[in-house]
Formats: sequence, structure tokens, C-alpha cells
Amino acid sequence: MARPITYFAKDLGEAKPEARSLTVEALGGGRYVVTLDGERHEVDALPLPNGGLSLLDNGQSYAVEFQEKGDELSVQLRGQLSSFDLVDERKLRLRAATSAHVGEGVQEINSPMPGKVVKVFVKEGEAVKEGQPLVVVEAMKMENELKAHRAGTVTKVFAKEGVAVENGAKLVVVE
Amino acid sequence: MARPITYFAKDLGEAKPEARSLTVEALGGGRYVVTLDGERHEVDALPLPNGGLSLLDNGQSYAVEFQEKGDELSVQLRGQLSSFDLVDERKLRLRAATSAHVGEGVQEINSPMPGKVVKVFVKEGEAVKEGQPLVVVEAMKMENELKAHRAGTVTKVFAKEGVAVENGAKLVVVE
Amino acid sequence: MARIKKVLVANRGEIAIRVMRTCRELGLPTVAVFSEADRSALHTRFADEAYCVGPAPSRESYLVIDNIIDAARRSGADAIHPGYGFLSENPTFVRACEKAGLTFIGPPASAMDAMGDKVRARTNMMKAGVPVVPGTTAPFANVEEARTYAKSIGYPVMLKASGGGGGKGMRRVDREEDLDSAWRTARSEAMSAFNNDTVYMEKFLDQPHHIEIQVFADMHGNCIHLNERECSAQRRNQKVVEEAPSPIISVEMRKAMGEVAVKAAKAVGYVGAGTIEFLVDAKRNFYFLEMNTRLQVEHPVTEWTTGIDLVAWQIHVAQGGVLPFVRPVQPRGHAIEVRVYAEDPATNFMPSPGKIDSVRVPSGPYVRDDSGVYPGYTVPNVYDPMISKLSVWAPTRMEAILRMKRALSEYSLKGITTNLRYLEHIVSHPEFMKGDYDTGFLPREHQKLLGEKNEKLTKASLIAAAVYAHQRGEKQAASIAPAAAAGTVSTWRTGRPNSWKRS
Amino acid sequence: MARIKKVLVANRGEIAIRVMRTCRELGLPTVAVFSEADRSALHTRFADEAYCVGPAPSRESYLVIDNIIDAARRSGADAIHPGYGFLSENPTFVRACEKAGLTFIGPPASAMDAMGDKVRARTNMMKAGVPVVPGTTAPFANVEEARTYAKSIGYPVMLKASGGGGGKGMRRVDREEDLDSAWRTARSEAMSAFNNDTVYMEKFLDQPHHIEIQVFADMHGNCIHLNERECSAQRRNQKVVEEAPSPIISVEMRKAMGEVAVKAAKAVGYVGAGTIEFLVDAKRNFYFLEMNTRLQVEHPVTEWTTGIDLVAWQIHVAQGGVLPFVRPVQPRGHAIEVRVYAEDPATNFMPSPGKIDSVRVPSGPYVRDDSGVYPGYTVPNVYDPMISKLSVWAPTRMEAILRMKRALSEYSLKGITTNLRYLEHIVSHPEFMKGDYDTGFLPREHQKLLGEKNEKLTKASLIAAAVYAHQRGEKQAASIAPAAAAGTVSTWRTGRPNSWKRS
Repeated sequence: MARPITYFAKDLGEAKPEARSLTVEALGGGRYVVTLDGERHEVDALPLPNGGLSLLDNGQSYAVEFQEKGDELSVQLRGQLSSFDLVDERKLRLRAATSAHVGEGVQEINSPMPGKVVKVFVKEGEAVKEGQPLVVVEAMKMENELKAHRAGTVTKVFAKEGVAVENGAKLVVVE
Repeated sequence: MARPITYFAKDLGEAKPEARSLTVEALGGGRYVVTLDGERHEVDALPLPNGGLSLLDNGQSYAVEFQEKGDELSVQLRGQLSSFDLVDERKLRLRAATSAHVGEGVQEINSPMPGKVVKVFVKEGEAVKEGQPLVVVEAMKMENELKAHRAGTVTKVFAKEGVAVENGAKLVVVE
Repeated sequence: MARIKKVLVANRGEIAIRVMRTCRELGLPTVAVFSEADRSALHTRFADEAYCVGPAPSRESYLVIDNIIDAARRSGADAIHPGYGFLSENPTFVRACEKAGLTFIGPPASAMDAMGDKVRARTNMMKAGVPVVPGTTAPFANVEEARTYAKSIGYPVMLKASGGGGGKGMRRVDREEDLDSAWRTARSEAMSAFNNDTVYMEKFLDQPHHIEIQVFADMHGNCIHLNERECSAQRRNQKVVEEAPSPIISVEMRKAMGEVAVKAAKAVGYVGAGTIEFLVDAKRNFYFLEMNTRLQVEHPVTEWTTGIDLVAWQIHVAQGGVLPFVRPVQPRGHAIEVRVYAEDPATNFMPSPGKIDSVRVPSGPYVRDDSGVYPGYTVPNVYDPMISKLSVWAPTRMEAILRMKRALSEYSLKGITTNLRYLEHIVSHPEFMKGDYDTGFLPREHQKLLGEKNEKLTKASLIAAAVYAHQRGEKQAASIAPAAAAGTVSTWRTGRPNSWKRS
Repeated sequence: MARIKKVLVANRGEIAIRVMRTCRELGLPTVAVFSEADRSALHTRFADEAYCVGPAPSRESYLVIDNIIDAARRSGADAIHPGYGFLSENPTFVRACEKAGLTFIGPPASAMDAMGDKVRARTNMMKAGVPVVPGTTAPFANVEEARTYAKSIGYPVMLKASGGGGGKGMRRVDREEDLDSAWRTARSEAMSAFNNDTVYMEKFLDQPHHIEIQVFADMHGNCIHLNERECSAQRRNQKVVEEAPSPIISVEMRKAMGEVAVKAAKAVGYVGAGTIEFLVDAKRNFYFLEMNTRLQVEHPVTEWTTGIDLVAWQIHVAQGGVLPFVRPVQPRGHAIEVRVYAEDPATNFMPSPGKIDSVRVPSGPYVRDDSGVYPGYTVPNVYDPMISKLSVWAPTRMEAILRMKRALSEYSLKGITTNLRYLEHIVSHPEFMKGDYDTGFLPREHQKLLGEKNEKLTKASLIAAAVYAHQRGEKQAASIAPAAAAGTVSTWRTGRPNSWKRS
């Protein structure tokens, strides 16, 4: 029998997510013991061809679907979508060791989807107000105006009009 | 550009299938020139995620599905199912070299599906008449009686009552 | 009677899903039961709860009354819907439910007693003045008795299982020399399907129509019929295509058959959804064949033409509710259902269990698919080979036929052999289109229904096959020398560079 | 007029499939057109023939009249169905079809001229005595004119594209300081969607209902209406949920609106399927908003409640056929449609193109899905993000709502973000259930419609997430040491030994 593994999960839907810990022990044959909040759940988990799971927990049947994005794991069951930041102990230690300083005043405006830049309103060095439009990205026939979250100065403009951008592409940096 | 390959296909739906030859030349980018009966077809063939093809031939659009079983290739399009014995030149030469003698008088009774043998009517050495029941196989709640195609003598009985059998499993040999 | 709060569905596959859909609409939590072979079946995860009731063979799981009752107890379900097949027509099960304080969503055990055993049903119906097909009313002691009786009414005859329907344990016998083999397989099938190997015999009517009337009764003495279904398209005595209304029935005949059906149901104190099956001969005489004391596979065609959800009505009536209306309704428009089986029509309808690689289900206007499978699912070889009921509605029969052809042309189930193309050929056949087809239609036209070849499509198939083989060759070459040919692999697997240009 | 023999569908995605389904039922061969981005789209292989009409941007392919006409010529199609969007409301295209000897399945160019430009349409309707919303009837020369006019009628106002609908080029402006930005984006969107950057302005009615009447006219002077659709559930001026009948309309009001709609259609010599959109204020006054001179996305709810195939009628009328009936029909039962978008409601409905890994579409009683995608398909980022219309029917509105909830709970689209859960929350919202919701409903309740958490489900999700991570870890370990752990890989990939026992 494999040794139990402890995971830490933060519910990213919460305003101030707090980590909850879970331990998972494989019993073999698709069965696991999961301990959460001191409660012991003996579950049967069958992987499905589409990457999901059929989970049976004390008779309750859940058809579960997952979507991964780095350490963020989105889980959908019975119409509820939850996103967790889920890591195991090893990863948690690794993170603590490399936790970086995040500049509070720096705003990076990224493209929220693949599309095309149709308008750039600002130049490097320009001062912007909160809510001021910076760039317009068109995707699927909709134009989306991206605005400054806070006042600041444009330090970098990556966006070029007429150029296609990928999901998450850096467009403008405001400091 | 790759060199053209010649294929030979027999339509297994015909009473006396005759081989038809086709040559295929890849043009790149999913395009091919296929020559059949002296006619040149420049086609665009897009592989689909389910293993099928979207084939465009001079504007005609075919959604094609395939099923493979050894050298037998089943092709379905627009509601017509065809089965071909399809080989290339190399394979054809190989076959000619190894073509074996097939005993005319030997009947091998195989299980036509995965299931369970529920009845065996004959013993080795027993003489059987044409149409005489040999074995009953049950699958999906239906019982299927397998009969002798021609009169003969049972030379071998592999089937055992109550035993599960795979698709194609040898059950009885009659000579 | 108390309101139902949680429903255990004592079935599997598409009918379990069908029942759970209605429960979900009614806000009722559902409990699935599953055999060890069905852990991965869709119904197991479609439900809110699921309990294992035993090993793969249904005799050790779905048919074990104690295990089903136990699952209800563990889940706290207060009602059981049996679907069709399995325990749905078993009065012992109904009594066990009653004893355990569970509402059985179906008729009372007494009505099943009266109708479930077909020999007894015939006797009861004759008493009630309902016309029946000539045949035995007492079981045979042995094959010799059967042989003697067959001689007296003359071949062809039908051997039928006393304990159930669905084509199981049923054999047509044309000549005396075939009787032994038919007797053996019919009894053996009957035993394994219904745990009862009693068979009886009926005169085989020459090319009759099989037409049935849907009845519905509540606990307050109301009983109505919801018109007929034409079920004459059968192979190996199993329905394949059903429609409502019947193309050969007049308004007067519908009324007459409906009245007889209601009389039959009332004679046995029926409650819930039931079906009275009739054989109709060439002169349009109709004879009681049997009553199915449960929901039928072909219930969607009645739903399409009446607007009713029959499962919702079953639950309503089981709670003690009064029928929403009690006057007969004329059918609205026309509906057709086909049964999609995992079987090969070209090899005598041999079952073809296996893994389904991909599924594309038809939809669009007035098309309904009731299936219980998904891509990657392995159809087990221990249960019934039906994987879906496909049904359509249209204002007229001809439009419904064309819609069904369209829907079938969209249906794709890759990985296993199905009867989809056979079904297309049935609904395209001139005899079916004309409407006056009897139960001899499918066997008689079998060769034609396997399909004829069109040279243009054969050529396209040859071209497709050659290109497929060529691409397969490229792929194999690439996997033998993966480093050198990585680009080829990626072209095959994930699409290719967007090199398509207008031409 | 001659019988149509082959139909080119000048569109893509779900509406191309929808039109081809009817053509197939009518026995008409179909021709698809596709852009280079749509070689792998479903409509390209759903048709009998397919021709590439240019690169990905619609301005270079689907909107290039010459390329479409050329594809018709090459294929020998004698009729063109435009679907909705793209060239469907372009009178220049209609004239080009006429010139090329092709039957355009839609209204005459003259009716489009009269109704297509919204400013002109308002003028025409005022002349015909149809009530309209206060606003401009002449285009603005510049933003200053717009600012002056907005002041005169008072904020809030709506900026609207003169050249088309579908929420493109439409902006609500609440305050003068927002006018510049709205003017810019509305014009730019209008230009890119309709190749015409003219915008006009209307008084924004406070929380009106958006209710529309389906009209149908033939070439012989017959014109009827097929009742209303309630389309008030809108986000960013785009319809999201539609139903028929409207929950707030009486039989008298239906009659009055229907008569006005028929008058409007007749005033412009309309032929074919069209929709008159109205705004209805709190006092149930109704105002002409615009006419859509084409089939609407929400046509299925009218089909469900009338039994009609509207596309079949369009083809019938385009051939010169007479309307099958000319008296108004009352709607039968209730139908609801939701639009499934590839978008993220939580981030202001940001489009989310990408690859669809798996699809499970709901079905069962009275559920219809019109989609144009398949597992493995990549939703391109250059076209509209709608991927399906899901619709249901039931005898009553409450049953239809419960059925829609059930259907949505079955819908699964993995790989991309969709609005499926958001749609579930809309139809479950008390205001929607009550029935009297206006166009302010969705924006007002936005936060609530994103969904609330249930702790029991959160716990189950955490458990599932942890098990998933554990299995992923096992799989990774196995792939690092494949030889040692081959059994593990196979367990994960192809199911596992049948070790499930009753517990």
C-alpha cells in the first residue's frame, strides 16, 4: 500500500481563500481513503474517457469534470464550478522557498483571449487615469476595451494595431 | 514529393470480388492525387479526431468512417458500408509468396461474438448432417445455435459448457 | 398516499437514464443500482446516488430482489421504478416492495398475477369477453404434448415464454422437424430471462399486424387509453421500428380497440401505465395477444403524439394522483421510433458488444435520442444489445419518415457494429413508406434491407480507403523513425498547417 | 417559379447545419461554403458538396458576394439560403443572386431596403401608422451632433448600428462622459460587422420587455403571424434566453401585436420569414423597434409551439408556394431556448475560443439541440461565439423551465469555458420563474447569476480534486519509469481490473 499524500487546497472563489488540507491514501482497485476536516471518506474513483471521474462517496454519485491551468484546478460537479489552488507538500515547500516579491504598483494588462488588437490608445510615458481605455481587442466579432485598473504611467506598450495576440499576451504595462 | 503508391482493393461485398488498382500520390498539405479506373481525382483529405476523414473530391464532400480488421478495411460514407481487402504492392507480393492451401472439406466453427457456451451437442468422432446444431452460444440475452454448414465428422471440440469465449474462438472442427 | 421523495431506478442503460430524466425534472433525487460490470455505465453516474447490487450476470444482481430492496433501504429511497425487463413484471418483487414500505411505481401485484403469466392472461381475457388468438391455455408437460397440440391446430405455430416478453423465449416453428430445437432454445432462453421455463403455444397468424394500445389507470377507478402504436416491423420477434398512429387504423377502429383495451385493463384492476398488445389480421379482426404490465420501449411515440411525459404520469399515479384527463385524445401528427442495436444485421443479427470509440447523436427539429452510452464506453456482452431509441415527430407520416431518414444519416457510432444502416433501409423501403406492412415484412425483405451498392459511392469509398491506407503508412513510417519524421506525426494528429487555399 | 433543386447555404456553424437538416429531409442536395479557418468545421462535411470561399476573416470569405455566387455556379446550386448574420440582410447580395439566376431564400431586396437600414425603417413604419420608440431618423454627421441630440431626449440613450443587429455596434450610454467611448466602439464594431459605420440614437426605455412577432408572407399576398417570442433576457444587448409564448402577454395583446406586425410586413411588400421586434414598457404599450428580414436564432421556440418547420416553409415560399394556412394559431404548450456561448460570464462574457475535448449533448423527451461542434473541434476566434441553441418544450411554462434545468444539467462541453452554468442560474432565478422579467434582469442580477456555493458540493469537489491530483501523480510516476509501472498506466487508460465488489 502506498503512503498517504497530503494536499493543500485554496478555494479561489473565496474572497480570502484559506488553505484546507486533505490526505489521500490509495487502497488499490480505484479506491481511496480521503480525510478532510477530520472526516474519513472511503471513495471509489473511476477515471472516465474524457478525463473526468465518476466518484462514489458513501453512495453519493458524482460525475466530475476537471480543467487544469498550472496549479489551478477547476472542478465541476452537479452544476457547481470550483477552482482550487491545489499543491502537495513537496510543491508547497518549493513555493515557500521561491516566493517572489510582487510589485504592488505594477499593472500588467494582458489579452484575456486570443484575438486581434484593433486599437491602441496610449503611448509609452503617458499618464493614465483609473478606468481610462488602453487597448481594444477584438475576438469572435466582439470588441473588448481594456482599461487601466488604477492611475499610473504607461511604461511599456507591446500591443500593435492589427496584430493577432494569444490568450494572456502582454499588451501594456502601467506603473 | 513522395513517390506514388499503388494499392489493390477487392470489394468483399461482391460475389466474385475482382481487384481494382488505385495509385495515390501525396501533394502535401492534406492533398492527394488518386487515380482510379484511369480517372484522376485531386482530393483534399482531412483526418478527423474520431479517426475518420473529411474528403473533398471536386466539390463533393464525404464524411468517411473506417474500421480495420487485419487487411479488411470497412468504409462508410453517405450511409453505404463497403468492405475492401486492401493491400499495397509490397503486401501483394508477400501474399503471393505465402499463399497457403486451404482445405476445402474442413469447417471450423468459431464463436461469432464474445459470449458464453451454454450447450454443446456433439462429441469428437461423431458424424453430423448438414444443418445439425453443434453448439449454443449466449450473448446479450440471445441464444445463438451454431450449425454444421455441410455433413462431416467432428474431429475436434474446443467448446465447453458454461465457459466464456472470445469473438472468433474456435468451438468445433468438422471435416 | 404520501408524496414520493426519492426514487430508486431498478434498471440500467437507456431506460434508467430515461426514468431519471423525468425524476430530475420533478425535483426527485435518484438512486442507481449497478452490477460490477456496470461501474462505468452512464446510469451509475447520472443518478445522485449509486449502489452496487452484485456481479455481472443479472440473475446475481439486477434480478436479486433482496439486493435491490437493500439498496433502497441504504439510500433512503421511498419508491422504486422498475423500468422494463428485469423485475418490472415480477409480482414477487412488487410484494417485497410493499413489505419494505416502498412505493412500487407500477401496477399492483394482483394485476401482474392476472396478466403476467400469459397462459393465465388468456384465460382471464376470454372470461372478460376480449377476443384472443387460438392456442393453449395450460402449460405443456413435455415436448410430446406440444407436438400433439401443434398437429391439432396446424403449423406454423408460435412457442412463447409464459413468464415474459421482449422476444426472449419465443420461436416460430414452421415444420414438425424444427419443433425439438425450438422447444429446447425457447425454454432455455425463458429460464435464463425470466427464471421460468414454461412455454405455451399459439396458432401463428399469417402475416398479421402487431398493434398495441397504451392504457393508463389511476387508483380512483379512472382508466383511459392513449391510442395505438404500430409495431409490425419485427425481426426474430423483436420490435425494431414503431410508429403512432398506425397507418392502417381508422378513427372507428382506434375507438373499438381502445375500448377493448380499457375493458381488459379494468378486468384485472389495473393501475399505472400498461399496454394491451393485439394481432390484427388481413381482414382487420383484432385479437388480444398479451398485456405488458409496465412502460414499453416504444413509449416515446405516444409521448410525441400526445404531449404527455408517461414517466411523470406513472409517478403521479403511484402517489395516488388522479389522471390529468380522462377523455380519449386523437393523436397529433405522427411519430416514429427505431431501436438502435449493437448487432450485425448481415450475420443474422449477431450481437456485437465492444468499445464505442466515438458517438455522434442526431438532433435538430423534432428529433429525440434516448441512449445510455458515451464515447469510450464498452457495451458489455451480458445484457440486452439495445443501445438507443431514436424517435422523431412531424405533422404527417411522410414528413416523419423523411425526418427519420435524415436523423439516421446523422447518427454515428464508431467501434461497434450497429443496425443503423439497416434501419435506414427499413424506413426507405417502399412497403414501409406505403404503410401497410405486416410482421412478415422484415424477414421477407431481409436481403434488400441489407442495402444495395451505388457505384459512385463505391468509387468514393475506394478513394477514401486508399488515402486512409496512405496516411496510415505515413504514420507508421513516422513512428518507426520518430525523430526524423516528427512533423508528419504532428500533421496527422493535431491537424495540419492551414495550407488550404481556394481552388 | 421553378422547383429548387440544390441549395447553397451561405453560412457556417450551427445555422448552416440547421438549414441543411431541413434540405436533407426535403431531398435537396446541399452545398457548403467554408473559409480557410473552417475546413474542419462540421458544416463543411455535413453538406453534399463544399467549396472554399477565402481566408478566415469573414470580410474576405463569407461576406464576399462574388465568391459565394461563384461557388453556386461551380456546384450548380440554383438557390441560396443565407442563414442569419453575414449576407442575410444585404440587398446587394439579393440583387446579385437575381442577376446570376439564383433563387434567394428570403425576402426581396426592396423589402430589405425598406427595413434593413434601421433609420429608414423607422420612417417607413411611422408612415404606416406603426408606433415607434422616440429617436433619430437621420444619421449623425459626427459625435457632436449625437451629443446634442442625446441632451435633447435625455440620458440614458442607445446608440445602434444602422446596418444590422445581433447586439453588434450597440451601446447603452448612461452619462454624457461615456458618449465618446461608446460612439467610437459602436461605430468601429458596426463597420467591421456590417461594413457600414452609420449609427443612430434612440431614447432608452426604462426596463422594457423585448417581445417580437414572427411573420410569414408568400408571393401571393398572404401574410400571417406565428405569435410572439419573449426575448427580454439579454446581456450586452444580446439575447440569451428566449421563450414562446411570452409570460406577460394576453390573448388580446397577442392579437393586437400580431396585427400590427402583419401591417408592418405588408407595408414593405414582405415575402418569407421575418420578425418584427417590439419594446413593451411597464404599461404594456408596445413600440416598433426593428424588423429582422431573415430567420431568427430563436426560431425553434416558434417551431416547438406551432409544429412548423420554418426553414421548410422558407423554401416552399421561395419556390412560389402558397402559405399552408393563413389563420392565426394559438401557441401549443410552452418552449424555451437558451444560447450556449463559448464565453466566460465571470469575466464580462469574454469570448473563450479553443479546442473542445469532449461533448455530451442533452436529449430525451422534448429536448432539442442545434449545435455545430464536435469533440476535437477547435472553436475559431474569428467568428461569433455561439456554439449551440438548446431548446425544450412542455405543456406548461413551469414544466418547460424544469425540463430546461434538467437538460442544462446534462450538457457537458469540456475544454473551453461556456455560459452553461450561467444559463442554469438564469432559468432557476425566482424572477425568471415568475415570468415578468425585463431587459434589465440579467445585468441587475449578474452577481447572483454567477452562482452561489454549496458547502457539501465544495467538499465533494475538494475530495475529487485531491483524488485527481493523486491519480495524476501516479500517472506521472508511471510515465517517468514506464517499464516498471506499465500496469499503472494501463489501469488509468483502459479501465481497471474488475475489482469492484458490493460493499
